[in-house]
Amino acid sequence: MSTKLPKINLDQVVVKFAGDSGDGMQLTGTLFSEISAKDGNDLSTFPDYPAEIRAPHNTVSGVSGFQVHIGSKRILTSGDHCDVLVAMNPASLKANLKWAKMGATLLVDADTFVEEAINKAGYTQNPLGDGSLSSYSVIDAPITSLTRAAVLELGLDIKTAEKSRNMFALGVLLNLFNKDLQVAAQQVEYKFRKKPQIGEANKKVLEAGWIYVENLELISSTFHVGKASMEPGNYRNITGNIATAWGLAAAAEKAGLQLFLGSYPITPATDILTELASLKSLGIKTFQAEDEIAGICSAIGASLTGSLAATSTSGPGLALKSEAIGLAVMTELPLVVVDVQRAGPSTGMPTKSEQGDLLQALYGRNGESPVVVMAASSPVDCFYTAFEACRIALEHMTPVILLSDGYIGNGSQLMKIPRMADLPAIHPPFAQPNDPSYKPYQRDLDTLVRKWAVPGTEGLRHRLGSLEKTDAGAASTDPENHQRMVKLRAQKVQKVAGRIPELKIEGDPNGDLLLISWGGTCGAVRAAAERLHKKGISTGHVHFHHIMPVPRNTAEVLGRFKHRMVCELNSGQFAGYLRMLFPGLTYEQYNEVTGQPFIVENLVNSITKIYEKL
Amino acid sequence: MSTKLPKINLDQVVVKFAGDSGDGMQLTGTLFSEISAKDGNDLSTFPDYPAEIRAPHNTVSGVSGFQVHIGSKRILTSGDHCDVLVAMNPASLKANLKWAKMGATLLVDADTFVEEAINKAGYTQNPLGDGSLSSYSVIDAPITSLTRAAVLELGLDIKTAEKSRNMFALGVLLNLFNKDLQVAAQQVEYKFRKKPQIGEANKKVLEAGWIYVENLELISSTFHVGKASMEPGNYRNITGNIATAWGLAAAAEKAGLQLFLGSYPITPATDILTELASLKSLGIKTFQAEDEIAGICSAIGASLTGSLAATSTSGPGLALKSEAIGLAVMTELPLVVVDVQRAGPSTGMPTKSEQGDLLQALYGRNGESPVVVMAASSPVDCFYTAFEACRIALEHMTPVILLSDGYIGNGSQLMKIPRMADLPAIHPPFAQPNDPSYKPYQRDLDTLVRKWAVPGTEGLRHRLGSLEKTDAGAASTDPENHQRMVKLRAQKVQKVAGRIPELKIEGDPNGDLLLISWGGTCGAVRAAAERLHKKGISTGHVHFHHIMPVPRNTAEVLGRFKHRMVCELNSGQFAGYLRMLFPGLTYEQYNEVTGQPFIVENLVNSITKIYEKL
Amino acid sequence: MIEGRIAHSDIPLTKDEFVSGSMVKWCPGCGDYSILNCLTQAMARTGYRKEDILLVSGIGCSSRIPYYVNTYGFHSIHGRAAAIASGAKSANPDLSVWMATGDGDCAAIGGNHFIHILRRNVDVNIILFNNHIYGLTKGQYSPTTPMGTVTKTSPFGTIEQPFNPAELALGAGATFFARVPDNNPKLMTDCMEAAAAHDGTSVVEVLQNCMIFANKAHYEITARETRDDRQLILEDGQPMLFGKDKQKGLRLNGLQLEVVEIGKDGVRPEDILIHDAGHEDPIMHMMLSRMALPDLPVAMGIIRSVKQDTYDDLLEAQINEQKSVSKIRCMDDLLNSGDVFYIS
Amino acid sequence: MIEGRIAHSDIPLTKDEFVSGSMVKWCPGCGDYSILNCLTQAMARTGYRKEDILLVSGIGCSSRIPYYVNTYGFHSIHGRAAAIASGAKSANPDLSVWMATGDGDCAAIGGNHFIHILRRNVDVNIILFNNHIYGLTKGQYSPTTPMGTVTKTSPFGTIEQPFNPAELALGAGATFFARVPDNNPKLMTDCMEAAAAHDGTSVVEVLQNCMIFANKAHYEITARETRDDRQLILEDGQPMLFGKDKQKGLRLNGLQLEVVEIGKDGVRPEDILIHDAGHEDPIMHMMLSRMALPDLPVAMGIIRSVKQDTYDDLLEAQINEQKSVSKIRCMDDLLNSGDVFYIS
Ligand SMILES: Cc1ncc(C[n+]2csc(CCOP(=O)(O)OP(=O)(O)O)c2C)c(N)n1
Ligand SMILES: Cc1ncc(C[n+]2csc(CCOP(=O)(O)OP(=O)(O)O)c2C)c(N)n1
Ligand code: SF4
Ligand code: SF4
Ligand SMILES: [Mg+2]
Ligand SMILES: [Mg+2]
Repeated sequence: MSTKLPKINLDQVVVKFAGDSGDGMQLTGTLFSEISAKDGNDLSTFPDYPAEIRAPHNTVSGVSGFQVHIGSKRILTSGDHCDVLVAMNPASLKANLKWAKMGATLLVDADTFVEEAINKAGYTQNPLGDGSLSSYSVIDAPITSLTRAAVLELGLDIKTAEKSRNMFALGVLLNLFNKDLQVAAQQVEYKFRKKPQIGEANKKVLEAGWIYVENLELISSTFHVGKASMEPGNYRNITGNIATAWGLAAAAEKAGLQLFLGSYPITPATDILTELASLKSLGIKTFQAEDEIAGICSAIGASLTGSLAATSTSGPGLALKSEAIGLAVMTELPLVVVDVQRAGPSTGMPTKSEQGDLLQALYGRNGESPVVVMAASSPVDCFYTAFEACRIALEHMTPVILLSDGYIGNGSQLMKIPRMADLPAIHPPFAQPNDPSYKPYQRDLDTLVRKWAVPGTEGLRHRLGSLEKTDAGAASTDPENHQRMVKLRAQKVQKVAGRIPELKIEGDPNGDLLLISWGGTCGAVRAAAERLHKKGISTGHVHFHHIMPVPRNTAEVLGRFKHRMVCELNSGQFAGYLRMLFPGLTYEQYNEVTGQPFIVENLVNSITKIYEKL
Repeated sequence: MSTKLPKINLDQVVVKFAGDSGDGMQLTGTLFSEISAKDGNDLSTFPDYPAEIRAPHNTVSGVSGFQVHIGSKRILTSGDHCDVLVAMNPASLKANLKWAKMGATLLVDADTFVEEAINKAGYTQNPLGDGSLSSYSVIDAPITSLTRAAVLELGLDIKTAEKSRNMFALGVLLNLFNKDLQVAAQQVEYKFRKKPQIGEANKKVLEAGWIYVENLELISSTFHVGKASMEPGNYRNITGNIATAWGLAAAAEKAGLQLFLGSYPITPATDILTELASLKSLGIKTFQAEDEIAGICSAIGASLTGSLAATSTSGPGLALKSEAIGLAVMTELPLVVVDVQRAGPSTGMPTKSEQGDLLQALYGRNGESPVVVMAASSPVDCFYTAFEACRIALEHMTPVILLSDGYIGNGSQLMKIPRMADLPAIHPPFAQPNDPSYKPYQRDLDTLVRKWAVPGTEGLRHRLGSLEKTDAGAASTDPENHQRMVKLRAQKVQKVAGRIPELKIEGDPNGDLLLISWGGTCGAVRAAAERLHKKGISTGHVHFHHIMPVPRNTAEVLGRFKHRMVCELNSGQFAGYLRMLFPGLTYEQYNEVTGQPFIVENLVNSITKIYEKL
Repeated sequence: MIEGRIAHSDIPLTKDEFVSGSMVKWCPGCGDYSILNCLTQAMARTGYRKEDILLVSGIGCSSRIPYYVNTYGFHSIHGRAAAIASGAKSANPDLSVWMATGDGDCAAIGGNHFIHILRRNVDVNIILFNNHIYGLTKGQYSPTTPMGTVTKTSPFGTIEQPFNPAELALGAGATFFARVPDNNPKLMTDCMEAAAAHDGTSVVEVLQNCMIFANKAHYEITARETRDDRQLILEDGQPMLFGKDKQKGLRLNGLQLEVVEIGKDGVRPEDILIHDAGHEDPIMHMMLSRMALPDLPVAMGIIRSVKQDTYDDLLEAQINEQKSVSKIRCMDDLLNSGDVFYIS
Repeated sequence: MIEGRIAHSDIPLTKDEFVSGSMVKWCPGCGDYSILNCLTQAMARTGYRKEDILLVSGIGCSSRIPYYVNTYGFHSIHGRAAAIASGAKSANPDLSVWMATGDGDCAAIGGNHFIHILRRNVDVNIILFNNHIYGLTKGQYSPTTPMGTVTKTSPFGTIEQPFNPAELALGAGATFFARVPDNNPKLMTDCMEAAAAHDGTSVVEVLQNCMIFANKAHYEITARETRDDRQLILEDGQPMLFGKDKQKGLRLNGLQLEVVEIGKDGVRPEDILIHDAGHEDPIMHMMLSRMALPDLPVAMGIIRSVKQDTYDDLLEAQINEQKSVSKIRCMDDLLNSGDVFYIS
């Protein structure tokens, strides 16, 4: 159909969908991603929505956004500025135009640019008419009326009809990007399989949008993003939170244990609980506790009694769990604590992302209270990091704090579907029934790990507790015993370094500048490193999945470069931590605390500036 | 009376009283301290008792101890090893002999060395008879029988009679140290003023102990500890916890505010609550909350509504308060959080002391959540540090975490009684009623402090909250606003550095070795520095009262020395913190995590060893 | 509370003056709007100066209400409003302290503070927005969600018995409890006004509709067409009658409440139980709290309102007593009290 | 609970086998000794293998009990035992899970977990050591300390109404509640045994004496000389009689319980109320819970014991149901479910 328009080939494109909270932008974005994925693009997504459920209609604060970055090359981030902006009302345009590239294509619903909405958005005049958009390529489609027209024959009420406006926008975009309408229609049908009538309407509107492009004289060309060269295999689009949930579930299956999640809902971590609550057929138990403390305590109870136990939360919840994490440290029980970080302090900005909980994870407990700390680097990596966190918790009998964040938790990526058989085995150190020499705190000489004697095991009755203990498990205030136990707990955690992978430098292996990142900023910092390198600064990039302990070769890797620059979405927590661990070196910092992910372009420019002054 | 025996002059003496939990050792030690104080000695005390209320009779785990260090010179610590050990039963001897100096005087109750008790204490034979105490000077008095005899005429039942055995020991010691019996008798009378009959019995036994020495041929000499040269004035003996309570109360009076303490009992912090609960006549309100979270939240409510608000706890409680401290950070309300540290992690060893909560105090919250952190250095210093914490909290509109510990909280010292008129004034930044330009987060340009508009103030109605806010107090997710606010909150805390005193080096002002301490170890580290200096290592000592922010001249002071040695009762938290703040320097560490205070001798020996290898 | 402790406004205030003018950010059709309306009305009726009112809330859709009310406000952290309000009122009894909370905020994470404020009887007026769901976090079940309900976190139905907030409150020693539907503004405002007048902790539970995540959760009770037969609106000292023509009423049968119809089976008006909200023994209030469809109508209005000393008053009294009897009147007194000695 | 879910010992067990032999560290004369005695006895009577019993506690003097009991034990952190026990039992229903807690541990810091475990009805047996004081921290008042009591933190008397644990529990939906004095080991052991047999959360409140900090707190009720007249020992299905010769009994007067004497004023044995612990409606149980001296005797024994599905059973059932209906049976199924596409 669309053959009459010339096709422009692009290796990557960023599309942002923006509308009122009720406009269905999250669904539209998700569909666009999925259809692109099926078309062979690599991708990364970033939903960005307000804290209110239905923030006030037509206001800037009520705008909900969903950004998709697709490409025929490997996609590292959800993209900086967008090539195409869909704005379903004036407020969406107002809020997002600053994110559109010069010359970007803007698709707007012209029907919504009425005086009231224009004023509410904070415009003094209609931006569609005042020439202010002249440097963009604007498609001002009367989306609302065309949507109504498209479903007229179905006899829906106006409200229901208008709910499918988003499909019109999707239809336009799919045509613009030369995507297959058939695949799209199936996808829509699938999404609405439980409400076939609504599904029908949505399909009709989708087609109307598609056709609109066909007839449009405004558009001079369409775009084509080629297939990314990806390892062949089965793929799916997955968000970080779902991946985390599945990683936990996969570890339980591998370890032959029941998964137990004790949790209390909190944005942006709730999806982990929601997902696992739906997986009862895998024997997974979720316990929606009365608060975060009960969330972790129920998990400790489950761990005590032989489950793979986890608890999921965000920053304020991690604060509440601090005391109980200490209990798991003292009793040396396996436990995974997932913190999907959000912008703080305090309640802060719940729907915005940040890396502000690092030091809390490391030190937010009374006394000398070491735990393993890890961080996931991308939506897909959440699966593998969660799996690994469980493996370490179980095999090393220790609480593990797994840091994710709102950006990767809600964002999505294509995941090559792993086979369970290919994942590593997990062997918890269970004690043997009736072992006459069993002592609760006797340790493996090598790993310093104690044995797990689950209640029900014959002949191993014992008592654990939060008081300092001797090897035999008796409460003790003996000074030497305490000193020894403090050391052993710390060493046990340090010993984990022996089994984790070494750091791998990407880019220049010993150049002038080493960019250092941890957690969800991996993609952006890697992209920045690549661009800096292209700009002529010999740059390497190293990313920390493991924060406590750090990989064995850390000192060596850090020492190879002339300068080290730690890039974080906080005020410099990891940089400070590295100074504590490896005090011999100097560290530059690049920090943003805006609640937004890094913009690669800003990273490159800012780092260049700092670098030039070194 | 005791003139017939020769007097040996000593400039300092350490006495340890040890007995069963029910033997009244805490009282005996306190009385001995008070009588010595009245006699002009400087002193420092250290109660060391088991976690159980009445731990099992005659067992080592049930021994309760109280150590007193008195001197004619300035007393910096409660002493290392003791010159005189009082052991009321075999278990006390067993548990404490290791703390007695070679040649020390041992006073034991011979009546208690019966087979059952000897075995229960873990001895295989009677230590009084097997020659194992030959290098000590043993006074094996039949204390129990002599006590009974002394009160025979009063017609008390045996149990009550025996309860005053401790007074016999006290009488012996007072004579040994040439203290005035009259003063002692008055002091005893005062303590038992509400139970005159018991008081009478105690006085009689006290005298019996005193007389026992007169008739004793075993003793060849008595000791005399001269008057310490102290600034003349009124003095009292005070524990750190009472001093903390009074410091808070004094600040409230100075600021013209009501003091409100929201708290939940926890060892070793409870005394602060207990003391303030008794001071209702000063208009002080205490709220014994249902838990630590309610403790701090009630205080935040009180702060919001115009009180000087505080909350007191120990490590596990501080963990529970983390989330709410973040609320005080975000709303920028004045609040003092007292953490009387104890040995962790988790419940740990509740009656033992440690400095393990430093990093928790600094970083134990979600997001970028800066607060002022201070630490008291001695029982008396608790008064001044608590006062100063309040002054900073009120004048800088910020939560302040004040770290104390079980050692200084329960320990006592002589305090020269201050005059309220001599304490600095406190001026909270109250907003003016009906100020038309009032905005909740508008700041003083210099200090970055916002104004305090207490509900009830006319014309300043506004809403505070835990969400990120604009200057005007509106919730906002604007990226630039968030970045600005994160910075401002951090800078506001840093600005406190402008008003706190500079670091003062004791000893060598720029020698080879700088000993660094913070918190309750000040005395021990100072004493160690003095001894090291005498041993020929040019040593300075610097003590941090202020931890966040650190004093302005910190970098300069640290840089003056060739080597820096951070001495802490934890695994190196402050050392790590200094590496973060001043990465250009190297730091040696000396750490103990035993639940016990530093032994000056160990400090000196260990530091010497480390130093020699540098 | 000592009469006149909280200052009254010189001029009568209107509801509109209590509206802050901030943009209201609830979903269209949310039951919270009606609560905001009634609350500002009730505050106006108290006659207190706007400056002397403090509205504390936790976190949740409901807890956003302080932004919309033109008094002092504090939007705190999740679950802790009762502890903060307890501190605020105890510290500063010259304020009229109100608290807004959701069913999650109050009965899940805030459950402990809720039962303890009731036990202590601190003079705080609690408005409990009970929508049977976690709204702000997008639809997980709460401790008041009925057994079996499908929500985001209970895809196969919940397996937990819900709390009945009234029962829980009475079990904790509540001195004032009222229940109102969100679509009866007159009753809601009256109850809020009574809550403000009550000395001690008062709870007004509003059956609030969350359009988005638990739409019609209370529909069976609150639907306009049937509500006359399904709600019993309590009036102190009046017989407990309901139904369109107030022909149905409650009678005690042993320890069981039963519905009777006046004129039927010989039932006379004087057989109907009289509501006594001020009765100290809470047993009847407990029975009223527990009434549930289909056998019994749901009790609305003030279920219990009994006099009992408040924590804040007792605290002040103890302080005044100590001030009058103690010799320690200032810090210098304290510092120099007890065992002091002169060293020269 | 599914019959036979928890394994029984092949040989009969004795109380002594349940004593761990660790040195007991309570004060001489503490009421806790008697509780330890009865608990080990009751555990022996359940017939469960020692290995299959887990005793979880919080922090407090009372919470030290796991060290002294020869089963699996967990001495956790202050106030959280109920949450830990909930997790333990839900995760592993093959265990017999017990919990020991003090009045501070349970009703102060642990209050929220306490009401929530009751609401959910997780099959855990709770022994509540109620000594009206914080023992381990040396004598501060607790949420059950009577109004006006002088303690370390209330030097002028407390100004807080205490909780009545039974009322609080019933308000939260408790399915089993018993109350016993610490000096009636037979009754205590029987109640503990019944608690273990009960499916769901059971609470046995022991009026325990703290010799040191609240000596004789329950003396008025428990003193041997007067206890016959001051305690009503409930027996299911039996008339509620008390007094030395069981001549006194309870009668209902309207909604009020009153004491009558058989033979006096024409009172006949059949006028006395019959105790029905299994009655679903908790109103009479609430009335019994509230009985207090001097007008009424204090109710002892099992006040309430009603059948209701347990959380742990419902959870297992939901899992079994899903296992039988869902197509997702392992992780490979899940990973390959839904929207999967092949990229070549
Ligand atoms: C410590 C903490 N835990 C969890 C959350 C997430 N959270 C915010 S509101 C809420 C529940 C809201 O439900 P409810 O109190 O019923 O209020 P509603 O939104 O329904 O009015 C939750 C779980 C949080 N903000 N803080
Ligand atoms: C988080 C925390 N807060 C406070 C404490 C201190 N604490 C230990 S036990 C206890 C109360 C004990 O009272 P109760 O539960 O009645 O037990 P009892 O000792 O009377 O048996 C308190 C406040 C603690 N260990 N942990
Ligand atoms: S989500 Fe529900 S409770 Fe929240 S504002 Fe919307 S309708 Fe109201
Ligand atoms: S303090 Fe009281 S409760 Fe604790 S062991 Fe002693 S007597 Fe028992
Ligand atoms: Mg709700
Ligand atoms: Mg107790």
